[in-house]
Amino acid sequence: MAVNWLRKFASRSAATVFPVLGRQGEAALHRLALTPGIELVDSPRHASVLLVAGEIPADRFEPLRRVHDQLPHPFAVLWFRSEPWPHLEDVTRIDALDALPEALIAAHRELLLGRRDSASRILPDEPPNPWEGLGDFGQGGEGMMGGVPYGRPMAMNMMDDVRDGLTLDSLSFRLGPFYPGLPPGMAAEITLQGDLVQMWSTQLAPYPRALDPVFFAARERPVPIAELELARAHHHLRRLFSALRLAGLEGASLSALRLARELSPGSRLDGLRRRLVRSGFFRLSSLAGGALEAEQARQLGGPAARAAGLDDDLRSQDDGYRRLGFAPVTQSAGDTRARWQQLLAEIEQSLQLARRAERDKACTERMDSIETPRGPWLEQLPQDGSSLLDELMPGLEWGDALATVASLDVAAAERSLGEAPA
Amino acid sequence: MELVALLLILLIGLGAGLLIQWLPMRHQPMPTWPQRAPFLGGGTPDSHAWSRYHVRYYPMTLLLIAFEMEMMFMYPWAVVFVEKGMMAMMEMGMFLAILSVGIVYAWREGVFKWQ
Amino acid sequence: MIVDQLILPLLMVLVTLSVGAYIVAVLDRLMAGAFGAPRGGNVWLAPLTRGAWLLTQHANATEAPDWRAWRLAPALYLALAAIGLAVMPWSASLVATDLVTSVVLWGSVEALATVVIFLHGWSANALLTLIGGYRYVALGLSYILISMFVLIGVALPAESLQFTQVVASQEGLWNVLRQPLGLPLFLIVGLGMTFWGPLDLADSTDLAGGTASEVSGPPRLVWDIARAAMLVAFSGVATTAFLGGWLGPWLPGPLWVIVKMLAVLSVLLLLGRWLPRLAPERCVTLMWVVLLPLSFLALVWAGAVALWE
Amino acid sequence: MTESMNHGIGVDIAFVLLAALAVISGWRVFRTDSMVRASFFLLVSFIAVGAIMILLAAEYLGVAMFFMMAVEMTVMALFMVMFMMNPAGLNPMNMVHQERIAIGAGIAGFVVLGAMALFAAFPERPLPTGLDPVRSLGLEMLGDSMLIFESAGIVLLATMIGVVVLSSHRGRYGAAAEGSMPPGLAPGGDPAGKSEEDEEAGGGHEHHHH
Repeated sequence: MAVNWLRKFASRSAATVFPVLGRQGEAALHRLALTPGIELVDSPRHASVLLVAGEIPADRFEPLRRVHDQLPHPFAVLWFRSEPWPHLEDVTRIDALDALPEALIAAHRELLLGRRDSASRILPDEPPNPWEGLGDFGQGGEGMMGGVPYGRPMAMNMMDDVRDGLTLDSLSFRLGPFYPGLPPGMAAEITLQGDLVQMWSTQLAPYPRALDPVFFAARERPVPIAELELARAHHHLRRLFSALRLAGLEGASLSALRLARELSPGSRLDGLRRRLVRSGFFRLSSLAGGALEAEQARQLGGPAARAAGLDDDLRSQDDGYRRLGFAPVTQSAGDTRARWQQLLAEIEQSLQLARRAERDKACTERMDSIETPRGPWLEQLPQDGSSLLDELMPGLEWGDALATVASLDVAAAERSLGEAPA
Repeated sequence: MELVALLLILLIGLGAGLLIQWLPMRHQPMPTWPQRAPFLGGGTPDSHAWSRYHVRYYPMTLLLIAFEMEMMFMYPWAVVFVEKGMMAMMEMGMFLAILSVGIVYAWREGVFKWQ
Repeated sequence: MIVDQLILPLLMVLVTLSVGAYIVAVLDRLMAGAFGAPRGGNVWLAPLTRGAWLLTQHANATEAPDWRAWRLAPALYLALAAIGLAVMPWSASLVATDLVTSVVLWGSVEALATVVIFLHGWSANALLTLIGGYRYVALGLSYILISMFVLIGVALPAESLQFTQVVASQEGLWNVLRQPLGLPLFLIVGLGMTFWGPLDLADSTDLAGGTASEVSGPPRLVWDIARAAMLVAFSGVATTAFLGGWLGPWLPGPLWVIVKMLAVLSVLLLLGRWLPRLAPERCVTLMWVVLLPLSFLALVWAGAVALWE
Repeated sequence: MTESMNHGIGVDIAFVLLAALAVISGWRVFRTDSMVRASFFLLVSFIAVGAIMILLAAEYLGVAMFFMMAVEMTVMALFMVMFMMNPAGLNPMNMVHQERIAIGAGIAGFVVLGAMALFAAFPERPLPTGLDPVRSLGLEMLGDSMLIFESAGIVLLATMIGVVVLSSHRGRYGAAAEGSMPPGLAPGGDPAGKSEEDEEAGGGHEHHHH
């Protein structure tokens, strides 16, 4: 009886959702972040609902099984625009974005009221290595460091630290592809000593990021610059959202998202910028490091290159833009801090251009070269640049490393899945 | 009596903390092994996390021990400060000045940065 | 006599602990709303329903944790918060433990909090929790000196290490005015002790929840309560040391204490929502190179003022 | 607790319990495999001793013990984990070495201290009423012991500088592993303060440690 009452009461709590993102699943994330009554959490241990948003490629099934089994009992699983695995019992699939928040809240409530069974585990209940009864004391270990005590070997290392040369243990692990601090779909094999990255090798590239259809239209016909620039600002603002969330500025991150949602030529960035400057984001946060060299910057292109001092911007070759008085903005430092300053400046510039373009009814004139928010698009769309991180990460502290990843738009660009390819 | 109250408060705080955990957890089964694997966003570790962890701020901790040792002298000093007046002020000024030299030197050598 | 000296203080501490933790949760939700991250739902009910949810969720385990330390750490943190509340006076006579050296005892609560938070991160035997624990030690070992300096500063005019005497010495002028640097520095210590907001190095988002990233269900509930309770205990001590404790016109002493504690809590939660999380390395440098010299200065100022008076 | 000479039975019970806690947690230090546990068992032992000191009316020293030991044991745990193989004791191991000498020394120490406690004639000197141990400690520091106090400051400064020299990898003029050479006195000149001998053995700094 008492338990029943407790569960009834608990069912009124916010639905705690751990999102596992598939291709172009970010739309669901951005929607849910702005929905009251839903709390997006960073660890599956803090969640009651696992949301699989977007189609998961087959090479990420195994990690998904692992995350699926890491939610504590009781938990529910929802598949959004994604085909549930056939062997699962009573799965819920949702396709309408508008129905998603309601479905999540309902799943959480039903779970707690006992009207819905907790999802069953997928993986067999076995330790990573058999250990029970093995070894010197039956704990699976041998001698001082040998064996697999409790199912895992102990860390042992003879590699000198990259900074002070001490030979202490390093920890190697694979992170992602569903780690909320990394771009969706990205996985890397990382070696740490202390909290400093010693080695980083990107194993799975992040999912290509959907470009707004207007960029594809611009390859075929002149499009209004206002529309193009708003799409650009929209793209940047959504990246700002994840970075600010990572930096612990939840309120500001949501304002960025809200600004993106209600974006119009009349929108102003001043409020958000003032808020970031006054909160000391540029001075206090983990923004040191991640400086790109000229060659790296050129390869990556886009705002990251301009933050490193290159003034490459295909928009300056377009007469439509030239008439609006466009000139690329640049920073010089090329590090994480400079990239955020650059991004803010570019959003402001885009909004300004959009205002002017709307007034002048300006349209693009060149169709063979488009500057996308991710970088230049000449013959082909901007390609994946995540291998760049392998050079950039070693030597960075964990917080700086993740902030650097967030500040670099390394994912390839692709057509939004909603529209048919031309 | 005060000490008894303090002890009771300590024990009740500790007991409450343990009870809130223990009562609901009595009947819970042990989670499965896959659930017990550390969360790495779907990734896996090569080894246990416990290791010879490279603490990047180790010189700072040693500096702190030296500093803290002398700070403990300052509590009794604070009590007689007003009574002793200028003399106490001078003595502590000297003491702090000596130690500030240590901090400045450590800062110049980059001790407060991650090694 | 038993009722006066034992039962009453005990009840007081327990009530403050539970009600205070609840109020922290409510206030933080209000702040979140004001800073553009509204949570939805009833502000007054949400902390309770969340607590109920955590009670029904199963506790997580890791592969080979240090079981005892892992379960003890949240309870110990709660017990430390209770001790903090025990040394804080509600009026000249109403105080659970009026130890002669209660200022130093509070200092040791700060130091032991570092131990407990480290233990919480260490004992799970998982990478992200481990990094969180170690990061916190860097912070915990840095703020402790600042805290010692500013608290010695308030002990100077009181000529005592007893919190009741510290309040009594503020009869003429509160320490917040007499030692203007003290309270701001001490507030930073408070954010550090509870790893709140900008100083949330232990349970941060880049570590997917840090020391708490492997914790679910009841242990997580205790951890959250303890953290909020520690914030309450801290606000009590800040009130005592800088805001004149029970002193004030019209209202009875304990009521003044509550009002002032709420004010301190609001400021702390506001800072928590306003500022970004500090980079750990930058945080250590900031503490030692900027804030420690400032706390030197605060002490010298306090000494000069105490002599001049 | 200033009336501790005519204390009640409660103080005796508390003393026995705390003493037992101190001894048992001290014993556990050597019986656990985890360096972190060992450090914090030692902390518990010290806290019990600190509480006993409070019972002995040394309120400041007792509480200071909590404070100091909390910080010190944390730092000890950090370093023990850093430098010991198998720091968490995932594989059980023997934490005791040279047992025979240790047992002998332990017994000898116990006998000597026990004999002192039993046979020494302690002076009958009740605490003066109104004694304030913290205040008297402070007066002592500003009185007769001032020289000791100030020399402690110098010693601690020497400690701090020693710590920095020995442990800081990052020198003022760059990383120690890369030579950490000061700039020249004249622009582009030889590094300042570098003797002829050093110059010849210049490669010594780049030696790679294993």
